[in-house]
Amino acid sequence: MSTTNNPPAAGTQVLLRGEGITRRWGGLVAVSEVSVELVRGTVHAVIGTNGAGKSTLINILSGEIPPSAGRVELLGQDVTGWTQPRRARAGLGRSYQRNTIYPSFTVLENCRLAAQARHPRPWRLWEDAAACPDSGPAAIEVARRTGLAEVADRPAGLLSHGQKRQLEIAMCLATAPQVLLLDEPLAGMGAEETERMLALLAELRSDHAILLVEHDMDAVFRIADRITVMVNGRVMASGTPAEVRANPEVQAAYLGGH
Amino acid sequence: MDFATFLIQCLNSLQYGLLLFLVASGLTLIFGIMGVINLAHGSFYMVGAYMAFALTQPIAATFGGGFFSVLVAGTVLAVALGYVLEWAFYSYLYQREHLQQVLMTYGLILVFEEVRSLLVGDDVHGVNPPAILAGALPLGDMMTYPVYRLFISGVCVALALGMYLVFTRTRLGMMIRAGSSNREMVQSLGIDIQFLYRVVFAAGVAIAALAGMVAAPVSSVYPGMGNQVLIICFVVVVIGGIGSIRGALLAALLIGFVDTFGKVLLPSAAGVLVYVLMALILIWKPEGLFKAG
Amino acid sequence: QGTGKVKVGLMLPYTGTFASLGTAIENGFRLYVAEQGGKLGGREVEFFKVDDESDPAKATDNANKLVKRDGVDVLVGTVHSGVAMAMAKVAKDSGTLLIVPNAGADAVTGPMCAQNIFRSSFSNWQPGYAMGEVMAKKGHKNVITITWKYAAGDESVRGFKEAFEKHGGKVTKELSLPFPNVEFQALLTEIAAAKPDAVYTFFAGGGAVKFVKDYAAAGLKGRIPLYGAGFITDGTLEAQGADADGMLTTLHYADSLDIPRDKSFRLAYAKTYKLQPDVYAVQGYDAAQMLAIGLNAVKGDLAKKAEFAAALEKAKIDSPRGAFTLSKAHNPVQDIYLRQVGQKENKFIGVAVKALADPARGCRL
Amino acid sequence: MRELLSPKGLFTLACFAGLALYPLAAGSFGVDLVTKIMVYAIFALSLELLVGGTGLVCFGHAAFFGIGGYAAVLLSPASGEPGSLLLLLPGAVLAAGLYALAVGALSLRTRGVYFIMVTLAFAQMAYYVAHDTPLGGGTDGIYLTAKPVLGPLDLDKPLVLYGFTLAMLAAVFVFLALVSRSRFGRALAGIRVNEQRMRATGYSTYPYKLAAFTLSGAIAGLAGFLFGVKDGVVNPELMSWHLSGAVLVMIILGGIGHLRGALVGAFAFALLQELYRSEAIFGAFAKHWLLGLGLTIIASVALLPRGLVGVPGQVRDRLLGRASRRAGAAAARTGAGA
Amino acid sequence: MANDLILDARDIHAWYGSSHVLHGVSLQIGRGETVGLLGRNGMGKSTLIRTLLGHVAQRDGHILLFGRDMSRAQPHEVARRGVAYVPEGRGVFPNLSVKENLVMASRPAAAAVRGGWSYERVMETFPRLAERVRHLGGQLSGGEQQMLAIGRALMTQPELVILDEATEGLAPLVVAEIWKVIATIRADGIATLIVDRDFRKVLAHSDRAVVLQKGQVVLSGAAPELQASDALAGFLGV
Ligand SMILES: Nc1ncnc2c1ncn2[C@@H]1O[C@H](COP(=O)(O)OP(=O)(O)OP(=O)(O)O)[C@@H](O)[C@H]1O
Ligand SMILES: Nc1ncnc2c1ncn2[C@@H]1O[C@H](COP(=O)(O)OP(=O)(O)OP(=O)(O)O)[C@@H](O)[C@H]1O
Ligand SMILES: [Mg+2]
Ligand SMILES: [Mg+2]
Repeated sequence: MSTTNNPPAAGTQVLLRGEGITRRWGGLVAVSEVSVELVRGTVHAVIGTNGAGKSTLINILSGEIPPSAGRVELLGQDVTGWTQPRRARAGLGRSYQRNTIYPSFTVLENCRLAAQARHPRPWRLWEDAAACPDSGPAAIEVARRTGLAEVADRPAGLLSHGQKRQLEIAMCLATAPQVLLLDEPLAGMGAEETERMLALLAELRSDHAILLVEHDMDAVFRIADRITVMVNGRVMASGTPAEVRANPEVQAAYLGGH
Repeated sequence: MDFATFLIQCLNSLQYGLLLFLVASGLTLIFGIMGVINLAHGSFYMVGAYMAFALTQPIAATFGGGFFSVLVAGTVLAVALGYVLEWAFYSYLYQREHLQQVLMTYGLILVFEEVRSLLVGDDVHGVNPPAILAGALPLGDMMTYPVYRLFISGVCVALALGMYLVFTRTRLGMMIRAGSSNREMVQSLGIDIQFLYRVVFAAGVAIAALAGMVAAPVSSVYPGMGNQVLIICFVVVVIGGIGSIRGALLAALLIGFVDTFGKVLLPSAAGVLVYVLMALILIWKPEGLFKAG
Repeated sequence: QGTGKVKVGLMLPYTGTFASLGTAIENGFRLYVAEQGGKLGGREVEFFKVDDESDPAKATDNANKLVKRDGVDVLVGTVHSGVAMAMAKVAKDSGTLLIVPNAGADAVTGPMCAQNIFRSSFSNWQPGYAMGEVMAKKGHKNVITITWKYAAGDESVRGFKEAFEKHGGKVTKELSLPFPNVEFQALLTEIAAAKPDAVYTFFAGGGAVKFVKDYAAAGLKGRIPLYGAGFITDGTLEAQGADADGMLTTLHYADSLDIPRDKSFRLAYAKTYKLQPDVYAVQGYDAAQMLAIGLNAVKGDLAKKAEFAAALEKAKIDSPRGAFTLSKAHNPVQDIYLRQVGQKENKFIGVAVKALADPARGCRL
Repeated sequence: MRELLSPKGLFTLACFAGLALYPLAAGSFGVDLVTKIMVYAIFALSLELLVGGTGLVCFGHAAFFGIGGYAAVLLSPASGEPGSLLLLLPGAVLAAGLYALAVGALSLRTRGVYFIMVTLAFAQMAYYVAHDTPLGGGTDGIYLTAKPVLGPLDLDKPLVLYGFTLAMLAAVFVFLALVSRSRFGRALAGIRVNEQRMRATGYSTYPYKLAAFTLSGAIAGLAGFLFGVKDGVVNPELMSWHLSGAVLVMIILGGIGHLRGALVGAFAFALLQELYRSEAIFGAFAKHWLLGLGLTIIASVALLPRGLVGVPGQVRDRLLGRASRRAGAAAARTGAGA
Repeated sequence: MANDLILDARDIHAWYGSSHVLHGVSLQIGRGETVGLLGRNGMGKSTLIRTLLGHVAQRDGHILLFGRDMSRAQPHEVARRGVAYVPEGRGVFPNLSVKENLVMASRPAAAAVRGGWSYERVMETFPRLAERVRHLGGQLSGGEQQMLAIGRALMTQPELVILDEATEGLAPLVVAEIWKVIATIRADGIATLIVDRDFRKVLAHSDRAVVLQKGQVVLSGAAPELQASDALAGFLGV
């Protein structure tokens, strides 16, 4: 099944690096000393038990919450002290495990607004946002790519759960990021949509670095180039899909014979 | 200020703070749990105070009871009032935006004020404390401290404790807190949320009215008294953290101290001190002292 | 012009804390008009009313409503000083006659004074000043004042201090709290700790009730004598109960004045409204009287402003409070009475200052 | 341009045309009244930018209004000469905007109800400064001896003031309409709906909100300036929470989320007050006019969940609902039960 | 057979505002029976469930629960008849602790009649929750929340459990565990209605299945038959 796995090319370009990332909630250590490297052209899957700290890791990498310890490097720069919006503008896109969309806007406007973040120019008060030459076409493009073209004019709040998940990814893409942090993008998607999403990820892989948190093991083993397994905030194993699958510890703690 | 005066001022602060807490606790209950920004809460306080005035005569005449019978009768009436109001006005507000609630409860303030004017007139009235609590304790050579004020403090503390226990220890308390976060799910667990809310609301009204009745002997009874207390109670709720009884208590005491000592030490800035305090606290802790939950 | 009805615009509080005061003023005014057979200066009177809500922010608008929409000849109002100031401004700008039947703001007959602005009540300075003399004569040496931190309170205390310190007394501490805050306990503690010879106070309405009750409850009554400008015990005695007994206050009216004019007024008022009159009713009554005097002098022609003013400046107004005249700034020059509370009445016990005139500082008339 | 010809656009155009023609038909009181309502409308529009546009409910907007008013008086020459409009108006707007900038910078750290209350707190501070210090003349307020002029534009003349206010109202309306469809406005709308997502896509939301807050405060200052000039008197009540509450009620009554709503709400609120206070209609009961106003507000909440501007839509839904047979019937039946 | 039906819903219509989502769906669930509900995204599965539970106000049709007409019933009345719900998105109470989430759901009266799922048993079934009893619902990871939602549903001692995407976002081990719990529930004789994207698992665990397409039932039958049918793949887009 892992036919699409590309061996990391020589001279790999690390776009995002997290080193020794730790996060405590009171007494609980949600993420402990985790280091990850995201390389352009690869999909790096992070899997692990529920509550292992995967979402927390994404939150720290994207700047949503500060780490208790550790540092984050984006495109070769230390961004540990940067705010989330600044990291986003520098090329970091993320999706959420829980839908965070603009329910009252149309699907297209959801995408357009995300795309607008690239070229905000807020002082141009006299220009009509709907006619924005940058964000408009970009929005139509991502809606098409994620299979939302048909419902583009519907208010996002009226979409079904699965469609909302698709929109979540679409908005993430609309900002034209170089690094994608996807938190369970396939959750809630039907079989057809899952296929489409995997195809999209495969397409995006070539010029992006992707971190994929996912519980759908079929999908993960199909698409991932590297897999990191987290349990209770720690990295239990990290390696190629084959290595991870063969790891007895991982089998016992997470995969359960998958 | 010598030490004895300082101690007495502390007592004053404490008592004022507790009274504020009594009014604010009903507000925080309705506010934090039902998500209703109830501007009319001050009106319930006023209703309570006017009941303490208006019920004294008829109760004494028919039952021969004194102040305490008035308290009981007033509380019963307030519960009924709250129940009916929830049914008539508030029950369809929950699904609405918060701002709609602001508008509705603003309308209610006007209605309450005018109905009061039509029924009881616009005069100022006094209410006497019950005879057994009418005395005063000597403090120092010049000061005495009214027993009734101690009684108020006692009522406040008892109520605070009661509410805290109901909230944290009982299933009812859990249901109430659950309802604040996810109505649909509470219903799916077989709980009649409409009834539950009606009861909570009635309790909130009763607490406000009780506060009005208990406060009547020291505050007297006058038009517009509800609005005066409303804003300061909002300050209490917000400083304390919405929905947190514990926070409301602490915030009310804090305001009691700031207000009392502010008046004495910094009279020209006394009016603004409470608001400065609120602004500072919220800038320091943007969600109030205690986050609810 | 001078033949049709004379349009009187009543701008008074009908809602809120001062609602009952507004009603009393209107009652007094209407009583006098009724006694004259519904006519003043030979012209029938037509009333226009606006509720000023005691809200200064809406005051200009409300006054304009009467002046511009209803085209009234005379503005009568109001209770709240801030509102009265805005009315004075409108009156000054539009030249409409204004009679203030309560608000005591010194400025109305001070810097704001004008030919067409009159007051039938008092200036905040007057009762305060009178009480200053009374307390100094009683031999009090150091006194604490307490009031709300707002214009009326400040002015009253200033009047008191002026007279009291002129006669050798000393105001050792000026306590105040924000208007309309009624949490007095902390300040009472301060008073108890400072042990002054006496306390001078200015409060009104609900605050007055509460202050007197708190003063007694704190055990200060009977130990440190409490004096005040008369408003503290006017319209509030029923609510204050025994706690106000024996209190001395100064005002231009009292409940048991031995004046025939007052007796007939009180009888008529009680008969008409089934209510006992108070100082506000008197002020409303006198406002009507003043209008009548002026109208008579100009034979109903209100265009003759100078003559109207001149007539009033010369007149002796036969008020239930006792006859008074008007100062150049159009504020009553009146006896200020010393009153004592007893049996729920403000009993007259003497004249504090005879024919006291407001200094009208800043008036250029 | 196409927007102007939509029903909504036509409605707005008709409103402004009506306002422009109104003085021809009205007496001096009517002109005065409508001038005041237009000032309130500007004030309401400024708040609509925050509440409807950005989702920031400000409960202390009267502070900026009041500062605008006080600035009009305090910046006027002490000599009693009329001040220059060219100096006073920008001065008032700037003063209000600066205070808004300071207040916004601090209060935007909080959210939701906490934001509501912090803005209230800052407004109360301004209130007490005017109320308790000699700077603002204390409770009784201060006076504008001569109204500002600009060449032939003498705001002392009611009709000139009316025209000037109308022009300002139109300018503010057009400006805010442009803002709401601009990228800035869309970003504010995004912040209103989901700020977390805005941040994740790369918007630094704080500067956006601060800009909206400052802009809104400055426009409120403009309204306050006009109010101060119109009355010639300012007092602390201009900054009281009652006024902050009243302007909030106006925009909710009109319908949040539409500029028209603020306009309609201001007119509806002021005219309802006039209606219930009218002795000609209600006789002695006019004394209790607040009762009528209160009941009307309650009824409007119950019957008009989308505010006054939502009425046409509601009527349309009702008609459509009836047309789609079973749907309508079922909706009505369960609607009543649920 | 008819009196053995727990749920008998016929000709259900539902609307969100003016959009008509369900077009005459009928669904029967017998005592102790496990029924799978399948369909692609947005076909109306969740809407059907919410309609049956009384959460969709604009509805039409006949709903019989234990032979009693519940067409117009309030959600809490439906729940009190013994229907428990695990909603999509979990719906745990974020401001209540794990223990409180469970305790508040327990209904002593129902427990006396039906019993079976005590607090202790829930804790045994989900040891992960047992470690976190004092944490607030909102602080749990997604999977922990899902377990809590199921545990909470069981605490009401239901006769019918409705699981909407109960395995969404769960680790494979946990998913396997949830399916085990579903099997346990089934073995307990509790009827279940299951929605899940893994249709093979659904079919494996249910007696019968129903496929929805655009708000209509397009296919239904015994689970093994459906598994073999070709039409199913078309309707599910696989
Ligand atoms: N705000 C918070 N406060 C306290 N604890 C938290 C908070 N957010 C997360 N946690 C805890 O941190 C741990 C890691 O949570 P996280 O959401 O990162 O898990 P996850 O790996 O994404 O799990 P899942 O796969 O179920 O989504 C969990 O045990 C969770 O309870
Ligand atoms: N609250 C709502 N308001 C309006 N339309 C809605 C609402 N919820 C869902 N819909 C619409 O109703 C249809 C059915 O939605 P539903 O959630 O029932 O689908 P579903 O089968 O559960 O899909 P999924 O597998 O994605 O959860 C969808 O087209 C959706 O857009
Ligand atoms: Mg997660
Ligand atoms: Mg669904």
